[in-house]
Amino acid sequence: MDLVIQYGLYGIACACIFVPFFGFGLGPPVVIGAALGSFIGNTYSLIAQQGILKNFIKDKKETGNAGPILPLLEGAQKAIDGFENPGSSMKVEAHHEEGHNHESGEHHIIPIPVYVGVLLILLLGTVITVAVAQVDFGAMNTVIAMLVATVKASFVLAFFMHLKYDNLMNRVIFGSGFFFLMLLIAFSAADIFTRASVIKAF
Amino acid sequence: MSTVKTEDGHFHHAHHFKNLNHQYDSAKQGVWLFMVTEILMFGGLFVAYLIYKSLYAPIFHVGSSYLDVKMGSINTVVLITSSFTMALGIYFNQKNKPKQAVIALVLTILCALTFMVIKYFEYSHKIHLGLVPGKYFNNPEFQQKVADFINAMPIENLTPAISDINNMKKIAPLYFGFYFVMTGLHGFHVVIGALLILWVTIKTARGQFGSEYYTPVEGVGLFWHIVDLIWIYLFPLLYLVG
Amino acid sequence: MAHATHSTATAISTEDNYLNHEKGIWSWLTTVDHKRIAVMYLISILTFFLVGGIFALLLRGALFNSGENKFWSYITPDVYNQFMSYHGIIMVFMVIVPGIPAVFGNFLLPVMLGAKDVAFPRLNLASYYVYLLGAAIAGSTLFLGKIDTGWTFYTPYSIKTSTSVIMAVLGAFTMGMASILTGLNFIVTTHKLRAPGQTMNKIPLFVWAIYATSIIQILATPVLGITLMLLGAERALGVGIFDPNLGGDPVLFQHFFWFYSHPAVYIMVLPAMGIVSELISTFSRKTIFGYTAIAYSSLAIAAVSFLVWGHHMFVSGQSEFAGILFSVITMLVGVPTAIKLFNWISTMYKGSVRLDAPMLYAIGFLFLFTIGGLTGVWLAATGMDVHFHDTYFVVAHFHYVMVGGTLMAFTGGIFFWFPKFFGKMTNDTLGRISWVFIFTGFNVTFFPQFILGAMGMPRRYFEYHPAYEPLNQISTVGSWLIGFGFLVALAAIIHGLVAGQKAGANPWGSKTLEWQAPSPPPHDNFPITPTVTAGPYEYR
Amino acid sequence: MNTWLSTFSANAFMPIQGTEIAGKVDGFYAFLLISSLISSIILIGGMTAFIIQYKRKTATDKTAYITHNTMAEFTWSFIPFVIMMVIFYWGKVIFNELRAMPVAGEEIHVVGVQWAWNFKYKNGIKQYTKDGVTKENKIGNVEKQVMVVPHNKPVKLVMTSNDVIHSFYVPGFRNKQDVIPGRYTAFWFKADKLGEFQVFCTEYCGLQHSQMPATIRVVPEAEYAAWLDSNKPSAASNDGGMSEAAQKGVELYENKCRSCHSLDGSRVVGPTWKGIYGAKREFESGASVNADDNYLRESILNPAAKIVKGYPAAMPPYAGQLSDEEIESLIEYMKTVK
Repeated sequence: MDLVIQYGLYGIACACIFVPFFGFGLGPPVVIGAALGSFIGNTYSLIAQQGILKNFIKDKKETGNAGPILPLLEGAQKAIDGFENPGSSMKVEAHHEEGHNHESGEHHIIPIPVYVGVLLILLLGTVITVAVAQVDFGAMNTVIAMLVATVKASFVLAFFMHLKYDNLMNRVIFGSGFFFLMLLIAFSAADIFTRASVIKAF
Repeated sequence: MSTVKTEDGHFHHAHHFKNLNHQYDSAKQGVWLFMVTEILMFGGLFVAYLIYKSLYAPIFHVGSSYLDVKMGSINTVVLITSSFTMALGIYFNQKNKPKQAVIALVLTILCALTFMVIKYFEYSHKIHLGLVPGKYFNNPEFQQKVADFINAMPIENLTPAISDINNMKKIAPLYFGFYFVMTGLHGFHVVIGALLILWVTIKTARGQFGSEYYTPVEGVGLFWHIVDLIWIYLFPLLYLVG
Repeated sequence: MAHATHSTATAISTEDNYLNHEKGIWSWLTTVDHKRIAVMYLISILTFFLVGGIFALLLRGALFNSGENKFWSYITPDVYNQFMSYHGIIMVFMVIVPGIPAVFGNFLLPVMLGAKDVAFPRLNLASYYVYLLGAAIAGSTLFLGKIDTGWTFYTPYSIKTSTSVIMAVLGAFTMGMASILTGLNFIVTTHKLRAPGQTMNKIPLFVWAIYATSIIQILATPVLGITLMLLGAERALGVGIFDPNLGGDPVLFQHFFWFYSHPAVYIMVLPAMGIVSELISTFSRKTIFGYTAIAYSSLAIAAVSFLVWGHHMFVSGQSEFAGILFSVITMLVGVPTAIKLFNWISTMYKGSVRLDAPMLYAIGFLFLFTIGGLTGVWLAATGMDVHFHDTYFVVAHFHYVMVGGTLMAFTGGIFFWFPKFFGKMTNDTLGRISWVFIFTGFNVTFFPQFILGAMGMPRRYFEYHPAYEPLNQISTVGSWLIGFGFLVALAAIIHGLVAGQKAGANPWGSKTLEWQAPSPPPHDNFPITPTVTAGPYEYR
Repeated sequence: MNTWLSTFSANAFMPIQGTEIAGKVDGFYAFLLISSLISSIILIGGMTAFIIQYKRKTATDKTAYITHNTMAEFTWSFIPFVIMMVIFYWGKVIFNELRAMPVAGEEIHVVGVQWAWNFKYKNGIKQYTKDGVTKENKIGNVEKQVMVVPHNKPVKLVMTSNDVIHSFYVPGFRNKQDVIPGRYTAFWFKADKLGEFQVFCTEYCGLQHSQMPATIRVVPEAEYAAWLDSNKPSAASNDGGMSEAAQKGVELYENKCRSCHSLDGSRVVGPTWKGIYGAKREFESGASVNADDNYLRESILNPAAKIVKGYPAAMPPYAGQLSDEEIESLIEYMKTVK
């Protein structure tokens, strides 16, 4: 359940950041898309991290009831394992189990090199933002700029603000801020960009 | 947070908490809740900004060309660096190294001051040019540029809202309304943040924190990172995206 | 006995309690004891309520007749508009929004959770002073420049008027700040300071209600803050975000404003629902029916309340699509509200109902809130609301919910927890008399306003069509009854303070944790930290 | 006295129905009324019955221990849900009809000002309030601004405001729409009853919010055509030898100033403009000055600077809202008001 909330919040936060930039005309499809995306993300996380698929395959094998799709499923599981295991630095989400241990345990101390690394990434991000802005991609300019800003922001949140090592509640709290912000923007936009234009006949 | 350091060098938690860790977790949750309110408060401004930007794109395009990207970029770097030193300030407190912690925190304050000085130069330049919010706006050149920009746009890109050039000239100061309100509110937070950091610096220097108890540093740090976070979004929105 | 582990509490002498723990006015002003802060809130809020009530009586007096000869010639149109605004601002920002959370929440939340104090006691005191400061700033406009925008501060009128809007919004902003700090404190307290054994499904329903309220306070109030700040900037600098002259959209102001102010309606009424849950269970001496349903419906109301603000704007020029969208979501709020009503009534089924003064107020709440809630459904239906919007129908509806709901519960709560607050009983007869006057007066005042609204009388009118006169006169007479009723209630409180009988720890035979502490509770609430082994409503 | 208030239709307390949609709204109203009555009888009746039946008899009464009943809870959340969806849908259908603008039909422009309604017809007829609303001149016995409309023909109103938000409300038509500065909103009706219908402003708009009188007079179509013809402004009527600037001033006066400043010497909110140019002005501060261009300009831009004795400081500053040229033309116009 924790995972569902976790991934749901990430999906929602992403939607909240991207909806305005894809244009409000596209708003509803994007919102639906984001909802679907986060749903898929949730399902994936359940399969990947709680080993549902693994158990299913094991179960099937044990009962000897293996159908023709079993090899397919096994392939999928392998792909998931391959994706999950390498120590990718971007996978902020993968570490939430640790959060629970912190309620009573020692505070997590992030070593200085990590901080330096994050600083360098942030500076690099700034350079990219400015550099990209000099090139005209049309409407994509905003999208790229916000994308880079979001990446920078998530580094600040994850490492400087220790959210990566924090407990679930604090993450839910912070995510809810973004979620309700999205509500404000989505519903205001739902009004402002669907108004009928009144034309004078004389 | 009524924690006191006793003579034997240990910290006592307030009477209604079970232990120091319990108190630390509670305090941190409180700070995070407050951060949510900060996000939502600035969020209101972002919502308004995005709505008007999509309604009156030309004003925002021309407006952003009036801002100095160089100064904005320097300020971004300064704030990011300050976030880094703030994180170090917490780190050294966690490691029981008050001296280094004080250095890191003082550096943070210096960054905040640098930020405000640069902001001051930007502001005075704008005010000098009359590029200020509606009531005091006095820069016909800017309005003319908006009009020229719209005239140069291909006809199929014009919406009814922006094709009324006289009206667009009249409402052109809107961009600087946003600029001053958003950066002004942010600058106010920078000042408050700097004062709070000063407060924890003094407490650190007096040896009132250590690896057992550094909650105020952590809380102020979170606030400071939020200030940084907001600027990370403000900078491209105001200076770069036109 | 559900809380057998701490029954020793009652045996301990009540000599040392929070009231006499320290002496002197200074010890009160600098206290960090949540109970003392609650008492200070109670005094301030009752004072503001008195002021707001006087404004209400003056307004009703002025509306006694429609012609030139006003009931009281002092009230001219501009004075009327100012009084109307002050009545709204005082009652909303100073009385009903902070009311129940700041008084009963502060006093009872830690005790109900078995905690020694709220999570951040000093922040708690600070929020009280921030609240007072905000009230002072807003109140200063009474003497400097007045305010005539109504409590909604709609642009562009609030940009154009010559009254001191900046001071008023600054005051409201500051009080919003206090509201945020209180909410933050309560959330952390509920999360972190529950007694051993007290899981989230063993906390009293009042705590659930306050918890849901606090979530709304945290998430909605900042948006009000930025909105009011922008309005101030609009007047000072002309930034143009809400000023149509400068390209702004006044309807966007309404979106921002109602993004706070609609959830604020639930900030006002959810705690009242919490109180009613406690009252009905205690005075029926029966387990609350559907604990889980009531608890989660509080959260559901809190969540959905953020999605429905546009129903205040069906005719404001927002798009037809948005209107319909908000209408359908608004209907969803009705479901958890209906669940609560049915659950309360089912709690009385096969109970042992006793009509003491607090229970009478709870019954009054159910009666009036039912009417208020049902007419709310009318207003949520777009086609009907177009006719009713901004008429007296709306005025009647929200008074049924705010006064008939929140203030009824507030007064009932005062009578109920008075023994816990001060260790003395109130006179039950006086309490019942006050209820008769308030309840009757309320219906006499506001029921005719439904009819006036149906007949088309717009709200905020100083002068009205003569055809509306008879009903307005009935309404004014009713307002005097309410005023008298509240005076009697005040007399009951003062009588209780001065000459009330000494109360035991649990005079009503209630089961929630606060009644296991002595009356009044000692400085640390419980001599021994209690361990909770059963739910809060175990009447077996 | 108009008939719209004194006669009630079949539905309790609703004003007389002036349009077909009003009948539908009243049908919906009846449904809501009856369903709410039934609901309150269930809720309040149930409550009362329980209070009486389960009254506490002894101090040690035993009560039943019932914690919940899933079936009951589902029932009383699902049934209200269904009813509310029905109400929503019914309301939506009516709302769509109220907002579905007719393609053909008369179009009339409405401008809300503080505190009057101005109407303009296609052929140039302007129905502006004759005088500002004065104390003697209020709802009940006022000569109201009249919008004449044809019977049984759709009429579309295109509305805007000159200053703050107003709201155009016709109880007899069960319709209402806010009037917003800087934007147009629309309103339509097809009156199927002859007679007069009251218009109210329902969005709080300041001092005389309750005194924005107007009437919609529904006349047979032939009579309407005749009215249009006979009131058509002739080309030369508003010229009266005025300079072009002064004529512009007239327009501005109508939209911005008239509600507070009369032309005939009567007292409204602010001082009259009759003979204002060159007249001696006495101020609250005790000083006085002759009204020249500079004084008038200052008083428009920053009225609080000099307050004429005996009048409230109620005028908003117009700095930034009127161009220099517009102020010139207003002053030019003032010179002609003798």
